[in-house]
Amino acid sequence: MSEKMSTYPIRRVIEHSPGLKSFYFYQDFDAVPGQFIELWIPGVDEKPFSISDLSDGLLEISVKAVGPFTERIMSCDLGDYLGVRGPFGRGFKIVDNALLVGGGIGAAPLRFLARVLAREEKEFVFLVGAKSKEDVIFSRELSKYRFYCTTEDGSFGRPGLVTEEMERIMAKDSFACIYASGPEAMLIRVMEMAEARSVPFQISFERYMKCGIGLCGQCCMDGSGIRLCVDGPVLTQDAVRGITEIGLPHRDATGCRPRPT
Amino acid sequence: MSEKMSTYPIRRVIEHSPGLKSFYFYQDFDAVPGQFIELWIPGVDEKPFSISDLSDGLLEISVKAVGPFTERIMSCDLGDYLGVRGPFGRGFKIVDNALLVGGGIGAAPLRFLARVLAREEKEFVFLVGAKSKEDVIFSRELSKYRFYCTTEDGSFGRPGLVTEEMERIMAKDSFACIYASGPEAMLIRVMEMAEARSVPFQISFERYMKCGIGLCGQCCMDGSGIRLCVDGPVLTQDAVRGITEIGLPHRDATGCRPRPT
Amino acid sequence: MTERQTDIEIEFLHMRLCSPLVLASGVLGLSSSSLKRVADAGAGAVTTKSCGLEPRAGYVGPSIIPVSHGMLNAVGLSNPGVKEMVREVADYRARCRTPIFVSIFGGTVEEFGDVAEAVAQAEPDLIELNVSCPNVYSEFGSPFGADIDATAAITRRVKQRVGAIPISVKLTANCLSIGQTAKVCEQEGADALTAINTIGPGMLIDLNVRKPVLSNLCGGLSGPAILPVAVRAVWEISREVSIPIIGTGGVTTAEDALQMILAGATAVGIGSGIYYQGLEIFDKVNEGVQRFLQEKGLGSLDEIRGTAHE
Amino acid sequence: MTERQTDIEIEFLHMRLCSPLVLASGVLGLSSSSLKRVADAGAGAVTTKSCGLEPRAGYVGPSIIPVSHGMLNAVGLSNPGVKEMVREVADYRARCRTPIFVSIFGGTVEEFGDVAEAVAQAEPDLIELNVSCPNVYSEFGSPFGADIDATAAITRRVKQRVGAIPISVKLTANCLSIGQTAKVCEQEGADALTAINTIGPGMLIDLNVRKPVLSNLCGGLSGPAILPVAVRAVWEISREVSIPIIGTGGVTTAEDALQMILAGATAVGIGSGIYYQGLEIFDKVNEGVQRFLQEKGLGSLDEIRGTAHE
Ligand SMILES: Cc1cc2nc3c(=O)[nH]c(=O)nc-3n(C[C@H](O)[C@H](O)[C@H](O)COP(=O)(O)OP(=O)(O)OC[C@H]3O[C@@H](n4cnc5c(N)ncnc54)[C@H](O)[C@@H]3O)c2cc1C
Ligand SMILES: Cc1cc2nc3c(=O)[nH]c(=O)nc-3n(C[C@H](O)[C@H](O)[C@H](O)COP(=O)(O)OP(=O)(O)OC[C@H]3O[C@@H](n4cnc5c(N)ncnc54)[C@H](O)[C@@H]3O)c2cc1C
Ligand SMILES: Cc1cc2nc3c(=O)[nH]c(=O)nc-3n(C[C@H](O)[C@H](O)[C@H](O)COP(=O)(O)O)c2cc1C
Ligand SMILES: Cc1cc2nc3c(=O)[nH]c(=O)nc-3n(C[C@H](O)[C@H](O)[C@H](O)COP(=O)(O)O)c2cc1C
Ligand code: FES
Ligand code: FES
Repeated sequence: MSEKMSTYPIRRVIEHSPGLKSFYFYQDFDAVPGQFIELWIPGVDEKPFSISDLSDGLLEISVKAVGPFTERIMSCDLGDYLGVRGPFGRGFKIVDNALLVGGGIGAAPLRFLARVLAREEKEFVFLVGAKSKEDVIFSRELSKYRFYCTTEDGSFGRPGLVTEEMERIMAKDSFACIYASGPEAMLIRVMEMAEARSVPFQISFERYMKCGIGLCGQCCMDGSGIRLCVDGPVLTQDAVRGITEIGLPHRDATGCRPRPT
Repeated sequence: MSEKMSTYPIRRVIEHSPGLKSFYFYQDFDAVPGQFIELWIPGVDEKPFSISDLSDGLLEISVKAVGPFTERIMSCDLGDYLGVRGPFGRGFKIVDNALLVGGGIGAAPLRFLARVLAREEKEFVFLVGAKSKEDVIFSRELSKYRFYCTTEDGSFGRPGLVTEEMERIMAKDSFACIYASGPEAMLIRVMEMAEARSVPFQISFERYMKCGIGLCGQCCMDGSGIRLCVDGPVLTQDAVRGITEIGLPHRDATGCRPRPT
Repeated sequence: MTERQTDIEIEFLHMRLCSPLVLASGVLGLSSSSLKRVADAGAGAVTTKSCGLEPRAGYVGPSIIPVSHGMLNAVGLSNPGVKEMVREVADYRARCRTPIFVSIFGGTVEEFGDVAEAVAQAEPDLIELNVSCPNVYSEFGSPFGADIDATAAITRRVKQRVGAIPISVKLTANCLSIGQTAKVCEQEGADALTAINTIGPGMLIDLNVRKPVLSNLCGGLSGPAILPVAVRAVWEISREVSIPIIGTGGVTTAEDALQMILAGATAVGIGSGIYYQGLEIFDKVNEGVQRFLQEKGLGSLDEIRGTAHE
Repeated sequence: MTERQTDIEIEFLHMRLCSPLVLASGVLGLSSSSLKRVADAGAGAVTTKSCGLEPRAGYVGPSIIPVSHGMLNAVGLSNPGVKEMVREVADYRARCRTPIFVSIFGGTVEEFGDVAEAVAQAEPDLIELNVSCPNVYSEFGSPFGADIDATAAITRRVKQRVGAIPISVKLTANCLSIGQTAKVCEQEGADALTAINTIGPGMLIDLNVRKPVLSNLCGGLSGPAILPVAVRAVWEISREVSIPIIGTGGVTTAEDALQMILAGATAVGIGSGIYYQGLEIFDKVNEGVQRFLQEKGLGSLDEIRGTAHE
């Protein structure tokens, strides 16, 4: 029934850095890492966000300000009621001995995953890449795990791209699964490396979404036509294989895919 | 969900005597004695009938032809689909050492009750009264029990009224409960005798019914306003006490109670 | 009778109702005893079954059937006629102080006036004009409620003939603009509006006998299925008028009732909900509304009525 | 792709559809891949999202929300525009043989004609005229579908401009007489009719923030709640016309689909049902219909179509 709209007051706000916050809500559903919710700012709009943690009914989402909606949410405060529908989609399946690769705010769903993996006493290595120190979230918490970080400007962790770090790590260790989430260019590189070494992957993708429940067709992927909101957002290589639009500009709210002019 | 309309083919028809038949349907609900169903003859009308037996999904209702609908049903045949909604209302509560008093077709719900009492190894005496031999149903089956019958014309059992027989029996034996169903004049006499001897009773009443589900108000009893289709048709003395219309002409389909002119 | 919570009391026209919940017309509204029972169950006011000049038996069965998410009904305006209804109302009055609204219908504007005048003898707290019954098409043509001019004419005529007794026009969502219709009713003197009647109509076909189940073939849809339509209707009406609205349609919970009030309803009608929740629905919804007000630190429903418009 | 059961094949206009089930417009209808996936899931034909002349982003969220017994939606006719749609249709055609119906809308009679002509280039199997979207009131006024003359004019104009491509007019139940509207469409040259679009509209109000949830405030009601209304609409239409009907609205089971067919539908639309049953709904309903025919010893749906009228 949580697919219906319910509003909850914000119970806690954490500012990771300017334009990067976590919001907490007590609510009544259960979810697995990789699933997402639709968040409604009353009178504004509704947008999808990954669950970055859920324990004892306390839901956390972590938002990076990138446009009107995410800017607006930065000014939401304790006690403000926001609408939550969800959880939606298929999340990550738990695998022992995994490599987690997150880019920027893409680390959010992997953070929830890491907590569940740790709780279930699975082995894993967590790589996070970001532009700069301010874009790295959860680093303190994640340092409890085997955690490596890269920043493009070298302000935190190793300088460079997360996929370079991934290359190094994969050269030494072997993994049963690669979990990844982040910008699509990064994901493409992750998939190449995984396939080159025949490591199975589970990757969380993003597309423009409206309904979140598999009706509007907004998030259907060219090729197989699967609905990312229902059949994803986490896809395995089998699911990815049928898709022809990876790396292309995403369809926008009209349903058009911006074409190269 | 059986309160919705479902149609079932007639599986068996038994003619007890002209204008007095039982019809059997396989269906998918469970019921207790005293409950009733609404029976739909497609294209004709829908009317309430007591359940005269229900075992292993085989529902039996027993109908006496008294007017257009009940005449029409006499011509229904094996395989004809009729609509059944139900079971509705509150039935009889099971009591050991009871006296069952049925008048005419009113014996129908008591027959189901007797079967359940016997199955649960309760003691009981079953009295049936009718105008004439042809109006006595189930006599062969009921003679397995402590069964007494009266007919007004003396063509079967003892001549006279069932309430006279009841008087005789109650003078000898004492009972923990009186169950009754039949013409209202008979029921009034039964209640008088029960109250005179302080024996609790459970009596099945009839009123004009439309919805069977407590909405239309057609079967509401003057005084307490209880809905016979939901709060009855079986009433205890407590329930009867609040009613002021017992023995009056029944409200008809318009909701009017015919007034003495 | 449960103890009334004073804070869910409302002011409706010049009455104080102990609860915003009103028994909707057509449900348990035939007799004084039945109406009293509903009042005792916690309704703030009760509405009778719609009555006309003469007794009507209505349609043969089935005339009321549950479908998956609502009810279909076509009882065919069965009613005991206005004379009998006046007696029942008098009897109710003698036994019960909860306000009673009498619903009426007519086949013509003049007949509406006649029935209203006859009913006025019983001095009901309100006369509700059922201009919106969808189930007597073959007899009366499409409901007056779909025709804004007819609705206006009936409102005016009844108002002329009943004097000081307040009237509410019961509107249908099956019209071009329920907001405009409401506005016209207000202009013609309606003291309140009731919205909505059943919608559709709808049909259920049995697959084995391949026939529509209702004897009238189709019937008005009520119950949970229609709640969103009713809330929207109340919202639209409340934007157009300042007279009170009895928001009716699909209410089965306190949340549903509160939606109606936020949309602008003063009172909330309950009909089919009695099937889904039993007569306890009145107590349950009253309690839920009370709890909501407490949790939000609100003193009365006045503080939130219509606030969804802001 | 599951093996098709030949006996639930239907003849629709001059097509043979492997199943009577048609994907309703607006659901999974934006792209060729999505439409192909629905065809592969067992639909007998698919309908695109309604497209207009230019791309439209539609309303901000929430634009589609489940309510207790149905869905409310006001997406605001978001669509990629007719040029893009023509490309998607061509791409679909190259990959899939299941018939494709293209739904269109316009702000004026002339615009309907323009969009239809543009769409005709893609040679769809049918053009569906969405004259009945209830959710763009502020922009387009009340839907054409509520106005019998406007509906007639659009039908005529489109028919003039698309030549041999069959057209179906998508009707709304929010009108005075859907039967009369249907009849007029048939007279103006419609080859088929689709009924119904969403009803209401409806509104959901959140109690905490005291605001309507949909960004458009209200939205059309679809899903199980509206099935009885849709069945009644199809029955009424089928009494008035002899062209085929795509009976749409609230279908989630084989029993629902069979009610539509008994009421007179040739094909059966499925939209919101995908939310309730997943994409498996097509296989499930196909199988249920097949089983029903077998149990009753019937060879095809032709033997029972419209028989509830007898
Ligand atoms: C499954 C999923 C999980 C996500 N998880 C997170 C998360 O945990 N944290 C986070 O900060 N962001 C997350 N996002 C992205 C987030 O939805 C967008 O950042 C947000 O919608 C941007 O809206 P805006 O108005 O601020 O920016 P805009 O200027 O409107 O857009 C900025 C970017 O966001 C994309 N976007 C805009 N609207 C939507 C939409 N309705 N659906 C999907 N993408 C959209 C645009 O295509 C563009 O790429 C997730 C997206 C998806 C699909
Ligand atoms: C709870 C209940 C259980 C019943 N059980 C049985 C039963 O097991 N066997 C049986 O033969 N009969 C039973 N009846 C009575 C049966 O419903 C009527 O005999 C039948 O409705 C008569 O319809 P008709 O058209 O044949 O006769 P009519 O000429 O219409 O009426 C004959 C009598 O039946 C009454 N009646 C008519 N319509 C209704 C109605 N809709 N609801 C209630 N009474 C009505 C009339 O008031 C009149 O007294 C029961 C009635 C009720 C209320
Ligand atoms: C069985 C039944 C009978 C009804 N009869 C009437 C009636 O006589 N007059 C009237 O104005 N409305 C009548 N209605 C409509 C209700 O008063 C109410 O407007 C409608 O059912 C929607 O509310 P609900 O969903 O709470 O039932 C009837 C409804 C039902 C279910
Ligand atoms: C999310 C959504 C979007 C819709 N968009 C359109 C549309 O663009 N054009 C149209 O003609 N109908 C549209 N409809 C209406 C459906 O085609 C269908 O007529 C209606 O939903 C009833 O069928 P259903 O109950 O099977 O969904 C839409 C319905 C939904 C739920
Ligand atoms: S967001 Fe609507 S189908 Fe996925
Ligand atoms: S028969 Fe309708 S209330 Fe009892």
